[in-house]
This record gives sequence, C-alpha cells and structure tokens, in this order.
Amino acid sequence: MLYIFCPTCQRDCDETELSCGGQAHLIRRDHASSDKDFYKYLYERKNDKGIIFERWRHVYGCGKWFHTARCTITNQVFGSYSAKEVQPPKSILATIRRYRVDFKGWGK
Amino acid sequence: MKRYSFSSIFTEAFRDNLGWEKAWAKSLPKKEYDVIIVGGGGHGLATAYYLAKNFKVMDIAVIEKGWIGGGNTGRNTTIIRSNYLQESSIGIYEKSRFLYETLSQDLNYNIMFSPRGVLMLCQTEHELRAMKRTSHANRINGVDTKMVTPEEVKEIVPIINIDGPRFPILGALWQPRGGTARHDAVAWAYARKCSDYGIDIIEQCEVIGVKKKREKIVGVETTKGHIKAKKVCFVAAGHSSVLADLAGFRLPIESVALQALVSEPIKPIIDCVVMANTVHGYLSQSDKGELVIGGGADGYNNYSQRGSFLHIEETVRALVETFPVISRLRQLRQWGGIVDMTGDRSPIISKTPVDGLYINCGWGTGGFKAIPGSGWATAEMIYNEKPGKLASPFSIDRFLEGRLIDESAAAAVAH
Amino acid sequence: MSSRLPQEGSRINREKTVDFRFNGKNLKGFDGDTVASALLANNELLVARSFKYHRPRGIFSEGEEEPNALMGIGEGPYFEPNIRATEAKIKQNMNVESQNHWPSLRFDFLSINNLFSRFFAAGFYYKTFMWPRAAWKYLFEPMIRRASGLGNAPRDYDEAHYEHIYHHTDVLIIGGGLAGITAAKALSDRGLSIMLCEKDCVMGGRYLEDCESGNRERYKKLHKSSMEILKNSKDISVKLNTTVTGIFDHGFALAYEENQHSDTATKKALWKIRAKIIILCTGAIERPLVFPDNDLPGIMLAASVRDYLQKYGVLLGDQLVLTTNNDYAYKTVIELKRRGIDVPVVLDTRTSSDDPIIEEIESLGVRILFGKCIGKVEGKRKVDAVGICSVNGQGTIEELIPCNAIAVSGGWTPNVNLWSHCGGKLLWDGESGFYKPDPENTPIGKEGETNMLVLGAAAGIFGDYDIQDQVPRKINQLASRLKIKSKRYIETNIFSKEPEKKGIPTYVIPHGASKEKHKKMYIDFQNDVKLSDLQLAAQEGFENIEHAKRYTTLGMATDQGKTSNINGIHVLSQILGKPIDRIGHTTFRPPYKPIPLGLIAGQYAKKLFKPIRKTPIDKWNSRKNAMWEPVADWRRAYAYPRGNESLEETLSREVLSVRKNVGLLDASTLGKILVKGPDAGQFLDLIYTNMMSTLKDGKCRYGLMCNEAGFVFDDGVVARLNEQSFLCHTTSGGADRVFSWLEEWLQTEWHHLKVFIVNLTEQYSQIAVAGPKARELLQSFKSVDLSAEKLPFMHFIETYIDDIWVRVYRISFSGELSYELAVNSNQAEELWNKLIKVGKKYKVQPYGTEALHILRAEKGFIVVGDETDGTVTPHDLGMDWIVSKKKKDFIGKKAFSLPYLNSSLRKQLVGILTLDKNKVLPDGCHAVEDGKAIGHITSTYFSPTLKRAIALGLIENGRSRKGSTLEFESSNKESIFAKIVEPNFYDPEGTKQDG
Amino acid sequence: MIQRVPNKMDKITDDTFVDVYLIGSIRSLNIRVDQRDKKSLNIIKKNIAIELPSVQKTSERKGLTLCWISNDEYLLLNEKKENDKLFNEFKKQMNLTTGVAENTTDLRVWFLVKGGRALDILRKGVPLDLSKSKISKGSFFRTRLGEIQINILIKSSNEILVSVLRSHRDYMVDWFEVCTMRGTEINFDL
Repeated sequence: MLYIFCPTCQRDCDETELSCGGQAHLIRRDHASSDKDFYKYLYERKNDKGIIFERWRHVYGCGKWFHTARCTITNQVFGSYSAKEVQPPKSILATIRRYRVDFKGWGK
Repeated sequence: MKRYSFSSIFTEAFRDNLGWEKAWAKSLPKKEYDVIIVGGGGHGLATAYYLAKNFKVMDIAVIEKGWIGGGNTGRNTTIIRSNYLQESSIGIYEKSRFLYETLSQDLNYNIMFSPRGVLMLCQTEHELRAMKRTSHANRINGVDTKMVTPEEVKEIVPIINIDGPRFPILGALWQPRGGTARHDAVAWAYARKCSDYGIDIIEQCEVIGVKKKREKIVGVETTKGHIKAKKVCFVAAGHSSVLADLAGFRLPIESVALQALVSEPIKPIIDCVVMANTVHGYLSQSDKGELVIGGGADGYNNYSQRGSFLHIEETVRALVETFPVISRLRQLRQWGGIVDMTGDRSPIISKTPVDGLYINCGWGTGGFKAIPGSGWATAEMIYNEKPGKLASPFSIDRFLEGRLIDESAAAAVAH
Repeated sequence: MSSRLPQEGSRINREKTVDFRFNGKNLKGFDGDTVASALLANNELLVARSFKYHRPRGIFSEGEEEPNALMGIGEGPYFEPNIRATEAKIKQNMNVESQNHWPSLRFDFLSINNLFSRFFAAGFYYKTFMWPRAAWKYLFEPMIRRASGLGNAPRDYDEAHYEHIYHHTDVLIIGGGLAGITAAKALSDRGLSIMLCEKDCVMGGRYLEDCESGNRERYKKLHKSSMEILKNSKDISVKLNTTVTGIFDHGFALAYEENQHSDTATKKALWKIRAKIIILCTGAIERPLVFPDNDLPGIMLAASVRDYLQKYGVLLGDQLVLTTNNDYAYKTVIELKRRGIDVPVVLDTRTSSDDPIIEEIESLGVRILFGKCIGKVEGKRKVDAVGICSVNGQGTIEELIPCNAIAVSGGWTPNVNLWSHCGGKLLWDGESGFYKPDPENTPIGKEGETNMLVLGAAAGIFGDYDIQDQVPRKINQLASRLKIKSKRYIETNIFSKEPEKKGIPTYVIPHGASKEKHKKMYIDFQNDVKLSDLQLAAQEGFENIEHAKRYTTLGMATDQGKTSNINGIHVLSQILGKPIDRIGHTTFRPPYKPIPLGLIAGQYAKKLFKPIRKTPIDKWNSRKNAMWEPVADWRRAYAYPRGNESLEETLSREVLSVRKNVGLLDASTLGKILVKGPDAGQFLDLIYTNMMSTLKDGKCRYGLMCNEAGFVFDDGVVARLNEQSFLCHTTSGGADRVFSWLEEWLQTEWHHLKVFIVNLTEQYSQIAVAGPKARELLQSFKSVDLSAEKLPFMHFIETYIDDIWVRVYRISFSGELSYELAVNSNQAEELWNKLIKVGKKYKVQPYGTEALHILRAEKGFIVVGDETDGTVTPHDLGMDWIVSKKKKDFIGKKAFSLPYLNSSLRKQLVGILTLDKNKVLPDGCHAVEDGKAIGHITSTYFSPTLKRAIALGLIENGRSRKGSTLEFESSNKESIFAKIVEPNFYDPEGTKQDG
Repeated sequence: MIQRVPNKMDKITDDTFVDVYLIGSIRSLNIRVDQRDKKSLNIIKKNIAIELPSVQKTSERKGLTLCWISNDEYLLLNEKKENDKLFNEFKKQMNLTTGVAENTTDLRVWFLVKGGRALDILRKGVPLDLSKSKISKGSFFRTRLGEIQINILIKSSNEILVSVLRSHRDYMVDWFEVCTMRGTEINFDL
C-alpha cells in the first residue's frame, strides 16, 4: 500500500486517495504527426523494471496531478514533483543517483 | 518416458514408487538450437510442445530464469472459458478450451480440467444487454453459451444472493463447458512431454542479452552462457518489456500486479466458476476445498510480485455481498502475479522489429485459459515465419493501424 | 490420559465453571480455558482427522501453529469452521464440533484412505483418473471434492460485527514478550507514538512460563514494573488480542483484533496501520522432530506441554516421554517432576550435553538416554508405548517403554514471516538450524530506508539475559540512526548470564530409517505430507522448494507450515545432497494468521456495501414505487408502474404521455461541468470534436467527445452562459470521468490555458418537461414566458417559476417540444411537486429512464454505452457533421486518419425495421451474411408510438445497405428478417420539437 | 468558526459514545483563482477581507470561513445571514475576473460530529493521520471515507464538521449509524 507525497497538499497520501496515470513526460502527438509517432505516444511504454517516472493524481484530495520517480522492484519513491515539469528536476535525479549509482538517466 | 497408467501406478505402489522417473530432464544448454523459447511458463512450454508435435521441429530449448511454471502459470485463479465477444478472441480462446478438454489424455498427465461451468453475472441492465450480445456472438461462432435467468443462477449456485439490494442478479451468461484446471500441472505436463520429445528445458537460466546481426536474431546471452539460435521467441508475460528492451524495441505493454487469494478449505459449497464483473470479483472452489478468489489489478506499474491490499479488499467485499455465507471463511493466502497489460487488453502474438524474433505476450489477467491455443498459434507462427489465422489479428501492428481488439465492449473485465 | 491438576493455572478462574459441548457431549471447563485446554482437561485426546488420510489426530501445540485441532465452533449465525482449538476461548454453552469425518470422529469411514496410502503418494492424482475421459468430470472429481475440504461452510447469514480502523504511528511493535516490552520502554519518552500489538490476551509472551523457578519472583517484579511503565506512558498504546497478519509497502501493516463483544458474537476489527518503523518481536515457534508414527494423539511440542501445565493446570499425560535435540526442552521435565509426574525416559538425539540442567534432571531420578530416539510409537488412537532406537541406526527397536504421552522438541524457529512479507531476505543459520532475518537485506520504507528491526527470539536471540542486553542497545542505535531524541535507554539486566541452551540441529530421526518407516514419518500433519512424499517429489525432479511444495502440498495447509517448513526444507536438502541455503525457502505471504473474509469487507457490507447516490427527487420516486436502474453509482427511476400494469404497459403509457401530452423526467444525474476562463472556448474546441468557441451566449450546442484513439467517449449539450463561461452537460455515468478528463488535460497538457472547471453536477437538479403540452404547462406559471420567439430551440433563459430560480434549456432528446429545467438542488423537490400539481390539467406523468430510451430510439438518437462501446467513431455513427474539419487540433483528430478507422468494413449505425412489425429483435443479436456475423443490434424496442418494432444497429458498411433486407439470427432455430433504413423513425422532418 | 446549534431532530446517533448531527446545507462558494492573478486575489482581499488560508487550513472572519482545497481552489462558507449581501457581491465581482466563485451551497450536506470520540469515528474510514497530536483547530482536509470523497473541518478535537456530496447523504447517515454502534469504541488495553 503505497504512501506518496502530494506536493500540493504537502502531505503523504494513502494509495487509496490517489490514482495512477502511467508513464510521465510523454509528448502528445497531434494530427500532424506520423502514425508511428502517434503509436509511440498512445501505446508504447518504457515499463522499466527499475526506476520509472510516472503520473499520479490526488483524486480524493486536492485533485491535482503530480509526478513521482519510483522503483518498480522495491517501490522506493525518490520524490514527487510538479506535473508541469517536462523532465524530472535535478534534485530528483540526484536523489536517485545517491541510491542507484548505475542509474543511466531518465530518458534512457 | 514411463507412461502413467493404472498398471504402472499399481506396480509402483508395491515397490515404494521407486520406478518413477524425473518428470522432465534437467538440461544444460547446447551451443545452438533451431528455436529458443524464452520463458518456461505454460505459454512457452506449450509453444515448444506444438512446434515439436505439429511441425516436427525438435531442436528446441526452453529457457527459464526461475523454475518451470513459476510465473503467472502458477499464480492465477485457473479459470478456463471462451465466452468472448470479438471474433478473434473467440477464435483463440475457444481453440484453447477445446484443446484443454483432451489435454490430460494428450499429455498423459492429469491436469484436472474440470468443465464445471462458468457463470458470468449480469448486475445492471447495461451489462445484461452487453452479455446478451456476447451470447449471440458466441453462438454464431460455435461457442456453447446461453443466457440464464436469475432463478436458474440460484439453481446453479445455491449460495448466491440474487436479490442483493445494490446489484441484484438480472441474469447470467452460462458457459457449461468452461471451468478450471490444476494450474501447476499444466506446466508440468507440457514440460514432461517436451522433455520426452527431446526438447531441452533449462531452468535457472536468465537471458541477459540478445545477439543480433543486421537486425536478425542470432542468439541470446544467458547466465549459463551464449546460446545460438535461428529463431527466438519471447514468452515472458510480465517481463516481456525487459526482454524487448534487451532486443532494442519497446512494447505497448505495462506490467502490473494482479492479486488473488484463497480461503481455508471447506466442504463443497460452489460447483462452478462465478464471475461478477460489475463488482469486480470471481470465485471458484478448488478440489482441495479452498475458495479461489480473484479481482482487479493494481493501477500502477510493478514488478514486485506483491501488491496492495486495496484490491483484495474490494474483491472480497463484492464477493461477501454476493455470497453472504463466505464471510466467516478465512483468507489463507494471498499472492500477486505480474501481468502484462496491452493498450486494448488483448494479447500480442507477433513478429517483432528483429528478424527471427517472435513474441507472445500481453495476456494480462487472463492468460491461463489461453495456454494451449496460444502455444498452438505461436508454434504455427514460428514455423511458418508468419502468423496464421488464429494469431494474425493479434499482431503488434494493430495498434499502429487502430485495429484494436477491445473486449471491454462486453462490459467484461478480462480475466 | 490427559487431566486437570487440582490446582494452578495462571489463565483460568477456577471459581467459574463453563459448560460447553464437544460433538454433542456436555463437558465442563473453567473461565479462561481455550477449547484445547478444556478438551485436554476432559481427557479428549482424539480431536480431529487429518485432511488426506483421515488419520486420528490430537492437540499438538498451544498456539497459532496448531496443525491438527481445527474445530467448527458456535451455532447458526455465529458458527465458524476451521477454528484452531488452541486459539478459541470457551464460552458458556458453546458448541464445538470436530471436522472432516463421517459418521463420527472415532469411526471415520474415509480413514480407509489410510489403508490405500501406498497408492496415494505425492502426485498420485496427476498420474491417474484420466481414463475414460468423462470419468474425471462425473466420477473421480466429485468423489475427491466430497472427500476434501475441512469444515463445513456456515449456512446462515453472519451476525458478527466487523470494522476497519486506520491508525498512524511512529513505531509499531509486534509482540508483547520480553523483547517487545523492553523495546517499548526503551522507545518511550522520545516524542514518538508507539503502538504495541500482542496476539495473546495478556502481555508477557513466553518468559513468565519459561523462567527458572528460582527467578520467578524477580520476573514477576520486572513484569509488574514494566506494565506500570507501559500503562503510564503517554506514548505507548497497547492492543491485546491483536495479531499483525501482514506487512505491505511503505510501512503499512494489517492487524487483526478479536475481542469479546457479547456472549455470542465477537467484535473483529482490522487495523490498517501506517508505521514509520516496525519492530518485530514475534518470538519463535518450537518445531517437532520427525520420527515414525509421530502424528498420534498424545504427542505434543515440549513447550506446549509446559504451557498447558502452567496456564491451565492441564497435564497431557502422567507418563510422559521427552524426545529432544536441545537443552531447552528439559524445562518441561523439570516442570513435570516439580509436580511429581512420572517421566519414564528422556531421549536426546545428541551424544552428550554439558548443560547443568542435565545434572539437575538426573538428580531427580530421570533416565536420560543420549544418542537415542523414537523408532516407533505403539497405540491406535493414543500413545501406549515408545520403541527406543539409536539415532544413527535404522530404527531397530532396542527397548519398549510404556507411556501415555510424548513431548517433542526439535529446537526453535524464529517467527520471521512478517520480515519476509515486504522484501526482507533471510539467512540460513546452520549452527542453530533455522532461517533468520538478514540484516543486510531488510524491508524498506517509502524512501528506501530500513523500516524494520527484529529483536529477541525472532532474531535468533533466546536467552533472557541476552534479550535484555540486546534490546536497549539496538533501540539506542535505532534512535541515533533516526536522529530522534537520543536519550540513551539503560536498563539493569536482572537476569544472570546463563550458559547458552544448546542444541544440535536434527530434524529427522532415526537417520537410517527404512523406506517403510519413511511412510509413517509425518512432516506436515494437516496435509498428511510424509517423508516418503518429499522423497518421491525429489526423485521425480520436483527439486526446487516451490515445486516440491506444490507437488506434495507441504506447508500449504491452514497453518501455512508453521511447524513443518524447516523440517521439509531439511529433508529436501538431505535427499538432494545440497546445503540448506541452496534449497532456499518458499515465499511467506500474508496473512500470517488467516483473516475472516467478512473482516476484509469490514463495515462495507449490506447497506454500506457500495454508496447509492440519490437525487433530490429520489424520495418522491420512492414514494411512487419507482422501479430502479443503477447508473454508475446513481439509482434512477426506471419506470413508474401503476396498479397491475405489466412493464410493457407502463412503458407504453409513459412514452405515449410524452408523445401526446407531457411527461416529467428526473434528469438530475446529468453531469454539469462549468468551464470558465478567457481560454474556455479554445479549450473546449480541443476537447469536443465540433466547434464550441463559436457558440453564442444564451445558446446550446450538442457536442461529442472522443478519446485519443478516436472513439466516442461522452456526449451532451453545451450551454454558453456568458463570454467566459460554458456549462457542459455529460452523460449521467460519465460526469466524474469527464470532469477528471478535463482536469487532466488542463493540468498536464494545456496548462498554459486560462481555464478553470467546477463540477456542479449536484448543485443543479434537472427536470425534463417533454411533450406537446410542455409549453402550456410551463406557461401556466405566471412569471414564465417561453414562447417560441422568447426561447427558440437550442436556446436557454434564466427565469423564475413562482419564486424558484430556474435555467430553462429548450433542448429535446425525444423529438417533442421539450424543456429542461435546471434548479438549485435544495428546491428541486419543491419544483417537481409544483410541476406535478399544475401539470394535472395537462395529464402530466412522470416517465423513467426506459421510456426515455424508447423515445430517443424512435428518434434515432444515440446513447453512449448503447450505440457506442468504446470502439465506435463519430463517422461510424453517421455523425460526420459533428467532426470539425476547420479545427486544427482536437482530441481524436489524429486517430481518424489511421487506416483501420477508415476501413470499408467498419460497422455503421443504421435503423432496422423488422419485416414482421410485431417481432422485436432480441437485445444484442447479430446480422448474419453467408454464415458470418456482420453487425449487431445496439438498441431494440417495441415502439408504442409507431406500434411496431424498431431497432438501431451497427452493421458492416451499413449505410450502403439501406433498403436491403438482412437476416438477424435470434437463436439457433430462428432468424428474423429486417430492413435497413435511416436511423430516424419518428418525425424525420423534425416538426414536433417546436410544438 | 462555524457556529450552529444542532437541531435535535437531525441527530443521527442514539445513546452512543459520540453525537452526530445532520446539519444540511451551509451557504458556500467554490472559488478558483490563479495565484498569479492579482486582480482576483485583490477581490478576495477587498470584499471578504480574509487572508488566504495556508495548505490544509482555514481562515475565518465574522462567520465567513475560507477553506483551502488546493493551490488554486478554495471553499468559502457563510454561516451568518447578515453576510449574505457581502457574499453575493463578492460572487458577482469575482466572476467578472478570470477567477471563479460559484455557488455550491446545494452541492453538499454537512454533518457535525461531536464528542470526545469524534476523531475516532472518522478513523474508521479515513486514511489520514487523525491522531490528536497531528490535528489542530482550523484544519481542513479533503480525503476519502470508505468509497466516497469527504471534507473534514476541525473545529476542535471534539467538534468536527464533515461534508459529502448531497447524493451521498443517506449513505453517510448509514455509515455513522454502523460505525457508532455500541461496543465498537476504539480502545487500547494499556
């Protein structure tokens, strides 16, 4: 039962208060994109066994979306950040590196 | 291979069972194979078996990072049914169910296929209409199902509460030839027969790299060394994305934990499988007497084989409401399986961007029922180097073309 | 022969006798007795039958590890099966029944299985019952099913009270023994909240029972002062009768509280605990030795023998033999001798021991035989004698010693299940012969920190001195690691350092036992897994511990292998010749102790099962005996039957009242979302397939939303309230989904847009007034002018009906002249009543959702969820007109260009008229062409207006089939032929909507 | 803070360890405002003269209570009839800006939970840390109770206002009845 920090409410939230929105930092493809890019945006997922960046919404609370970095093996959470970020903030990446020396970077 | 028969059991009983051989040989990898199947679960073993049986391809290795049947094959609620809505789904699941009927005899191993019937409850008008649509689709495609009334439901499952105040039972879709099987035995039975065919089953052997030459597969790197192969097929369920990553492509898949639980064993109270999709729960009773219960999957990616209590709670709540007498039975054990969910919740049996590399994955929460059919179709694809009639609707391309196979139309969560 | 001693028993009140029934027999016990202690006090040794061979079994332990004594307890709505006799307290007039036998416990027909056990070896089922094929379904499986299972399921509804409680704490201490109590004391006064859960009804764990007689007073004093500290500490909360059953991610723990509530029922609570630190003080469980005939009633774990003596004054037998591999178990002999009980012999598997306890016991005149063990046990349903043999031999009996009870000890196993639930790894300790927590691989909390600490016996530390030494030290370390108020906790060790009680790991004896003997050596009592079964499993290649477990069912019974796991792992390692740490162990999974399913549901059963959302007009609907339809969480009035009407008659009446006069519909459940801001129009243009930004103030426009895959997802009317504000109506079931959808796009993709949304679904109730007399009805309120000029079609105005504010939309979902009145919810019922009252003159009738569906189907209007199923595009619905070609971008636009969404084989919405106009097509039936399905019915009704069957359907290439006749297969035997037409059956010119 | 004499007729619980009253509606506005939108913020300041509350808190003045829902969403409660004019004027002004002030009085129903066990009752359904040490007067939480969304306004450790969607009223009444049954107090043994 995850317990994740909501940056808006400034508190930890029980998993039952949240809903997960899947992979973060996807770039929306509109009608001008190729079918292949559109497919990648809509369906293809990194689904890493290890550290992932994902979207959550505090649906029973403030209603705000935010992002987290989480390990899908241990469920360790490396921090929450605003859903408006187009890439993970440096502080989050630094936290990850502190725990995982072999972390390759978020885009890899 | 020593056959299992009345006489062999009788003979062995009187000599302390000393004559039984290993169910499958413990093999070490050879340098090279015609085909390597990565993943020693039901789907992988069945693929190897049908390659050998239907296409006489014998030079095969099945490599498994843990132990045979240790993934979702050994972690599911053992339901077998084919009452799907879409024609392509019906095709593969009905083939599978049909193969299950004689699987014990075909493999000379009692996998305890028990066609005790699957009852899919309708608890809203909308679900009732959707289920009627499914029943028509089933009939036209040769699947034996029918709609039954609430009274008939009560007759089939006397412990059910059909007048629940919140979601009364309005009817159900009944598939008398659906049922359950002993999940571990399915893996063991295929492994034993594969071994008998001379197929190498290599446990504790994890793939750590994929060898390609000009986008053509040439082998795999494993914890037991490099193994060359002409063709490779990934059949690794929740871990498919990890393997695809090694091969340099991504899949339209997310891995999530699906939870199930069993109760303490009790004397028989329910003789068929009941699925309640509106309230998200399904229930059957094993031959040991345990109630086997499944429900929804976690909403987030997870590889930890343990999940949240949330869905256990929701599922049990729904079932206690539907079957009030079970409230005083106790939860004995819960577990999670890592299931691979695709964008349309239907499976993938497909070629990949790498020549000679095939993939079978995306069975999500409902793979057990598909094992024989999926193995059959995948073997056919590997042998012919292109998907056959059963497999072709399930290629990865469908997402690119918008050709989704969406079963949720039937208001059914896939199981 | 077991009996009650004339005095002592720390748990019982001898002043208070309790009567209870066991298998119909009236027995007496004392207040405080468990079912097990009371049965033993009444010399009931045979209390159960095993799962597979139906072998006679007795009480084997004193706690949650009990594998044998499972009972059906209670009656009627309070009956519960499979309850461990060792865990249930007796209550006045309680009914207890043993399980899994027929016709009686003593003479069990299926014990015949025992005779055929040579056939029923592990894996037997997989090898047989295959011929003939049908026999499995009709003969073998029903037979097996009947024989298996343990207790009977309850038949009556459950009357127990279950509930969930959330609890947040800094520290959760699990176990109230010496380690747990010391840990709590050491942590108090540091500004931390501490919760301690103890499974028993008293604190103290084993240490009061197990102390040396000389130390007893000192222990008691310590305990008393500790309890004072716990009681007075503001930081510490103690829950008794509460077992922590599972540990989940991020410090979440589940605890199962079982407390006396009334004479019949028990209150059961499930505590959902969130703890920053979890301290495991769960102690250890004694494990048995595996020897031939080790499953007879009268054989019990050595520590349990002393527990029954001290807690309940109950003696297992007056001639008791101990078989052990360790010094610790000798305490049992001391306790027995102290009470003058005969101990004919002690069999110790070791060659010698230098522990002073040996001398003490020899001085009491007890014969100790080193290097010896039990080679066989005589007796049918109880122990009559033991045959002694050499540990290293083949089991040749050297001497037969009469006795009536056997105490067995194979050492202790730390109780580490909870450590493993959430990722903690275990280490094999070869010297002690058990798995213990690996300090390098701990469970972690949400930030990756170690969030669990193990203390005391659970960590493999057994001596009282050592525990009192270890716990404060570890707690102080923890405090400085966590930088919490680091007052050092110091406690004077009241215990003297004693020589460590030693044992040599032995599991299975005699070592050279023959094959025949292996078939009588039980490892898992409840599931009847014998040594020979594990041998066979290994022989057949089921070498991995998980395979062996699944093949033999070892450790899969209701005790989850608490007494059998380690022995099983050992046996496997012996057979395979692999060290134990290479064998590994099976995964421990929650729950540690089985939890009732009713408790998992908690208070959310019966009327709290799922929330039912009710509209402000629900009370009125309810009074009119409306039939209900659940729509998402709402209940809506489906129809309003009158008198003896059939449903068809009701629906027909309701439909015709709208067509001829006027009807009222409670449409309050419609979603209403306010979209406001300078960029609201731009935003809605991205959300809807059609253009919304061009909508004029005071006007309405129907809109369709698709998802990115191009499939229709919701629809509804949008009203432009003013320059900046739009009110978007959604489907009833879709309101929350659409609201979330809009928020998601606003927050995560188009956050540069200046738009706010508010979900006003319940602020306004909505009443549809539909029918040719709708205007007349509304105009009869003086204040209202709704003339066609004042309020044209697809416009709205705000006005008052009497003094009730309303927003009146002129929109129509029935094709008739129709108004929808939005009203503040608090006044909705009042307005409804006014309309009903005034409407009498116009023969107004309420109509339900089914009539609504018929009315719209007559007009060919779609319902999202009926005509669409998540795979249907606007083009499929023939609604190309609603897909803007001008807009640069909107959700779904890209997908419309994908090849399959433009395929000529797509199904298209058509109207369907059966050739036989009285024949209504069945729901969901398919059109067939050349034996292939080419489409299906989405809505089908008998139209009361047109007096004929009508249907809508999605048919492959349907629009080009207009005019042709198709075959619809309604069953195996019957087909219905119908003509494909335009999907608009009633008033296609649209003249009626203007009245 | 909100003052309301509970109407005896509305009392839900009977002879138990906590009193629960069904209050019904409280006049309220949902406010949405961008923190960068000075114009709208000024209107709040000028018209109702209440400081914006900090995260999960309320601020109040003369029977008006402003509750924090999110960094761009607030709930304004009006308990005094004499404030109505001010309230309406504020709504009008606010809606002339890019912010929102929307009447949501009819959207919710309010309950008053009173007594030493008030927090305990909510702990049976709310996954928040409601221990007394973590809760202060004037806190406002939006979270879930069972399967529904709930707002919790802490007046004091033994007086709590909660609100749910009006359609959940009957469900909430049932919930209180079940969870305040005699003999189900949350107790510790030591």
